[in-house]
Amino acid sequence: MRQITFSQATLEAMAEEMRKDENIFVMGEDIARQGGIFGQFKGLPAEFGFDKVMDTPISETAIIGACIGAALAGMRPVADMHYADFMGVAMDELFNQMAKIRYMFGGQTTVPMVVRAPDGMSSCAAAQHSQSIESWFMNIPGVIVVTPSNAADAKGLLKSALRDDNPVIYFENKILYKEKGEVPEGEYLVPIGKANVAREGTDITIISYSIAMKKAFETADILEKQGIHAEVIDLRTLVPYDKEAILQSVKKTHRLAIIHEAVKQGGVGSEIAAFVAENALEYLDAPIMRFGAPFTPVPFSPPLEKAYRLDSEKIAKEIQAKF
Amino acid sequence: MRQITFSQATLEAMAEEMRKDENIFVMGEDIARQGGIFGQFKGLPAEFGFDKVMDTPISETAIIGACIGAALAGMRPVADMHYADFMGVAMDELFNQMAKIRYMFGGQTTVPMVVRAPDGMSSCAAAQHSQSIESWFMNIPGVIVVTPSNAADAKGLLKSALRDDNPVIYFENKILYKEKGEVPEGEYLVPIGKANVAREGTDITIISYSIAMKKAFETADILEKQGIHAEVIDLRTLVPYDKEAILQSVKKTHRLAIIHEAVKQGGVGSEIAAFVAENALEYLDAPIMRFGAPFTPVPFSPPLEKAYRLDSEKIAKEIQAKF
Amino acid sequence: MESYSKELLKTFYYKMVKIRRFEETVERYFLDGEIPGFVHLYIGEEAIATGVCASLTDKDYIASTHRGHGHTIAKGADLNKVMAEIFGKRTGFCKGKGGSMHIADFSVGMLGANGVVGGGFNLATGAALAIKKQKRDNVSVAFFGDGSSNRGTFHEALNMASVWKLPVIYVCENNQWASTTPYRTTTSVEDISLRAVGYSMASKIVDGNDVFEVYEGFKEALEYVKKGDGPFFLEAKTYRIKGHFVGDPEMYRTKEEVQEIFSNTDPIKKFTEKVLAEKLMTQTELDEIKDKVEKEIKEALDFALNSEYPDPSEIYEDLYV
Amino acid sequence: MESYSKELLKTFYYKMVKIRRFEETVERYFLDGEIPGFVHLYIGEEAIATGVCASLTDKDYIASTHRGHGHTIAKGADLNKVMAEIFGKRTGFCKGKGGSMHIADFSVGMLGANGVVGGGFNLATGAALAIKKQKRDNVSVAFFGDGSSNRGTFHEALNMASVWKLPVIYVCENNQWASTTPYRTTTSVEDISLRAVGYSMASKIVDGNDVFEVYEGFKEALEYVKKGDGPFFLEAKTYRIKGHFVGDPEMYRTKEEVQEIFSNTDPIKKFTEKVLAEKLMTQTELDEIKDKVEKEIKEALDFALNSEYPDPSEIYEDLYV
Ligand SMILES: Cc1ncc(C[n+]2csc(CCOP(=O)(O)OP(=O)(O)O)c2C)c(N)n1
Ligand SMILES: Cc1ncc(C[n+]2csc(CCOP(=O)(O)OP(=O)(O)O)c2C)c(N)n1
Ligand SMILES: [Mg+2]
Ligand SMILES: [Mg+2]
Repeated sequence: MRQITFSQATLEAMAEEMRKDENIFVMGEDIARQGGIFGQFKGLPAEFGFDKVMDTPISETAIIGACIGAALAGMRPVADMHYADFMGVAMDELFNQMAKIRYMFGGQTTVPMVVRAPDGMSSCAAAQHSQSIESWFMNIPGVIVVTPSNAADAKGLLKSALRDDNPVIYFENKILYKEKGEVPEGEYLVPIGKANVAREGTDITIISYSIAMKKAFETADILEKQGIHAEVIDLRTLVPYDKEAILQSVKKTHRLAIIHEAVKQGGVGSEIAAFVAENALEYLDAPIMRFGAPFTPVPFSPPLEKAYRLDSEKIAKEIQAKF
Repeated sequence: MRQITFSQATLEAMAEEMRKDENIFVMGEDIARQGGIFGQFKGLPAEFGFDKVMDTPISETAIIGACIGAALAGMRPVADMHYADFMGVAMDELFNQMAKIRYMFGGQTTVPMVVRAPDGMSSCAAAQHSQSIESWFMNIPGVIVVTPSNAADAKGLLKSALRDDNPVIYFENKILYKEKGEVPEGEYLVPIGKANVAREGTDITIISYSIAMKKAFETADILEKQGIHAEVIDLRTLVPYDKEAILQSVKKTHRLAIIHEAVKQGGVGSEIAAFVAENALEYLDAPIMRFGAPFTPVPFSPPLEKAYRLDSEKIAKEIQAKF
Repeated sequence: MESYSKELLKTFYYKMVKIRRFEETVERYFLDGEIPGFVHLYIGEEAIATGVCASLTDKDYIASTHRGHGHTIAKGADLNKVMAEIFGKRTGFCKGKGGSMHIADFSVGMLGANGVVGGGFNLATGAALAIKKQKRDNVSVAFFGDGSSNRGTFHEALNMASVWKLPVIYVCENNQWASTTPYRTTTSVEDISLRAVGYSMASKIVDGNDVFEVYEGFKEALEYVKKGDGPFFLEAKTYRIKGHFVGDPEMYRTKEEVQEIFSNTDPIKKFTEKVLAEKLMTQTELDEIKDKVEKEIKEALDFALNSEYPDPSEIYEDLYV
Repeated sequence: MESYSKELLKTFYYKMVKIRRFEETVERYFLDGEIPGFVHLYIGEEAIATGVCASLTDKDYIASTHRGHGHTIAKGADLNKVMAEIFGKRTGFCKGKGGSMHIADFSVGMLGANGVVGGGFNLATGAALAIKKQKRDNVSVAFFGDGSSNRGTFHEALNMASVWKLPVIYVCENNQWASTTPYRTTTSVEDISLRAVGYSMASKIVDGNDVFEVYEGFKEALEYVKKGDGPFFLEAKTYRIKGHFVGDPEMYRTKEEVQEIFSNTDPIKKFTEKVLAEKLMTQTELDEIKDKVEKEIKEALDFALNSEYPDPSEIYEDLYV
């Protein structure tokens, strides 16, 4: 199959869906003239015009708020957040309006919109341009949260998101944009809410998503050499997360590790670990292990940033120590 | 000892600290003329003047942002958030500025301020005036988070917060305001970061904080009648949380339940459960149990709101079923 | 004045009295403990929603505030379902999930009250963006209070609407108070509409207690906006007669002060005096309308009182599609 | 012109050249891959920070932006530590934790660059509130870009400062661009300072490429603010000569266009021509300053290059007190 980048995969998903549904449009800062700061919108205005691909003022509350209003009035807006770090600016719109409108109005309406949020560490972008804040949204009923880890999922999940009648937050990792992968042409949907058993194994379940899937695979490779066969699960969707897939795997492997780039404390790993400790504790042969960032903001300087990152050697070593 | 309300206890803490430290002042909506929507600032302007107790515009970003700026310039500001639900409006200020300033500037400065956030369900205040969002802040390095559950702690933790050189978020539950309790006069500090073993027991550890401590006690009472002696721990501080106290108790009781009013998924219980599953799994004789709100916004109508609340009978029953 | 059709005059009176009587009823039942939560009354401000909505159709949108009953009724929402929602009944617009602060009727373009002050600016702006994209001949209206004009959302919405020339009208209900705070102590400008200058936006000030002035002002706004020249800012000066919410002890002002003001600003009194003096309507016509309203209110109340509460299991419905 | 002391003239030139040469150096080392992260250069806008900071002391505060090197240097921060920070070294102001976007020197009242556009408005306002409470005779300054004036924080800060009559000066660096977007396509007003009207705030527009005009304008602002009459809005018109960040492909404009504009706006050229023509300074004096700057830059560079990176264990330091 042809290989395209994660970024191209998102472009393909957008273009295909926009051709089919004239209600879709996208707005954000520097996405039209420039094509998005990571090139993820490049060429879109050429096909769809500046009316469907709109450069906005630096006004995140208006970007999200107006997308909600447009969704209520029949459109399917897509908002680009520039950096996930800026979601805090529009947090009220995201959690008090977007997430709650359908419920608090008793199901009278839907809010079909997609919030695209480039996240994660890139290269020394420091504390305010490197964050992964997906776990907050696990605690906010009313939104769907997806976190593609590769080009194919980037396309399939974005297409599903664009067709979903619920508000969807689409966290796209900045480093992944440039990663190539096999991506099916045309109609290719990855269902929301289903995890992907990315590698089968018998000895431990490693759960991850987004960029950290790389670390999950690396860790599995290292463990494999030591005779430990890890099953690697890509959550793909965080809200709702695939409880069945997790339980099934843990009941098979009797061990669990969760890996994500976000801060470990209060991260997605906490919810997954808690869920398993609640529902499959008796199957566990070893402590659950969480791997995530230290409890500090992301530091700037290269050696600090490097030390802040997940290290699969270290992860594998810690896992192995529990065998 | 004399009994005063939680609300009076916070007032006492404020007044005592303001008398000692002229750098403390407080700002928020309707706190001066009205004394705070829950009366929690009543009488403060009479003693300290409208210069120290300031009514602000409806501008949450300016309230938090200006408090940060004032803190950088040598003051010790206190911000009242009106309702914790409105923290989303100032989320960028809270997590990208307040929480990060000290770290990203390499420790050059401190941001000594207190954010007071009345939270929780009151009586049919519906989706945007009933929330408990403390768990988000467990994932945000750089803030201290305290959650008093009674009048004495309300005073002692607020005094500690007002003296702390770190930014502190002080979640004060709306229903607790009116609850009376014994509160020491004068100098009374509850240390930040230390949990309180509120009731000793041997058979299960019940961890809670804030308003849900009531449910924890109720649950313990019910269990007691069935011969189950529960140890009840009040976390008091969520960031940093008292890991030692938790481990010590779980190692003794071999069972763990966590109860909070906030949404269960992605709540504080997730972090606590995960922490124990990581560090004391081998001590556990039963699955960890989390009790929290269902995964929906808070509904308005009385029977819905009632069903949404924690129910100690049900909690006790579920716990007992695992014995 | 002769240019007003009898029908329109009747509508003005009907809507204003309907809102007034609705609010008085809500107040009573709230004080009796039969309505849960908070309620913020629109009493004294009826001329604004009435004068504005008289020119709107169901295809036009409004975004409302925490003080949303008047907007909802003026926009044409079914009174029974409004009342039932406020009582928390399953037959209400939101099936009891929303209540007073989250009343909405999407079928008539009423996009919802909002518990977050200043939450509606951007929603209305976005609805106007949709209208423009759909090339429809409609408009979107954001009702907002003086206090909310200090929120950042005000600024971001108005700038965006102006830049994109959106068909949205921002209607400021300057009732002089933001909760317990006189607006000028926290708002840095006397006429909030002056802020329109910063967005190159057209604006106008009207007497918000005079339904005719509101109606004319809004029609001007509507014509302007429909030309495609961009948004419009209409400031309606009024006064908050009741406490901020039902139960507000109102320590910050005296009853006398308020009554004195109300005697000069009551929009219904103003209207009645005018139409009678100028012989545009007869007392009988007014009374007939009043009776009709009385019946509707009674019916709505019966409907609400006799409706069932939602079943606890309904908590889990209506979250995701 | 004669009213300018030789010392002040020298300061103007010294600061502007120092910033220019600093930025050129940073650009070179960034392109060489020796500076990590992002850098946003202040080239072409030197007259603003220089003209403003000339009237400030270490007890006055400034809040800066993502484009903060110029402000930091103008405020008097030690060049070595600025450079070291941008290189990510332990000897930098933030011990390598911040970098270009988070450069700060609290010892001279520089409250930090900010990676969040519009993040500084409220911080500067709060610092002014502190000054007022402490009854000090100081001021606070918020530097901000044209693009950031569309953030809600702009609105909330300016309203609050006006209501409380705070000693804060909002200095708009209108460089015509917000990243890839010409400001007028997303900003609904030609002169951003017009927005001051909405806050009953005094304002003034100056040529931001003329250090004398900036200096005079800011002095006027300072005097106004120190009287206690409230905040001031100073708009300095300038032009962003370089790409938004180093490495920006600048697809949205031509090099020629920019060069043409720069030949008329370069604040250093403007200054030099003026002082030489009016014989306020000699070429020798200018050259001496240039040499001094060259030495300082070299020293700062040596300092940065020879400094150590922080140790990985330092991640855990400086979070909590
Ligand atoms: C973001 C936010 N901040 C504060 C509040 C609390 N609050 C509710 S109504 C109100 C006053 C609103 O004043 P105004 O906008 O003038 O509307 P009015 O009540 O006068 O109609 C306040 C402060 C809120 N609901 N949302
Ligand atoms: C809240 C927020 N939104 C978006 C960005 C991304 N961003 C960084 S600089 C910039 C343009 C800023 O323009 P302006 O305020 O005019 O300052 P200039 O770069 O021209 O100095 C943008 C959009 C950001 N850093 N923060
Ligand atoms: Mg008002
Ligand atoms: Mg600019």
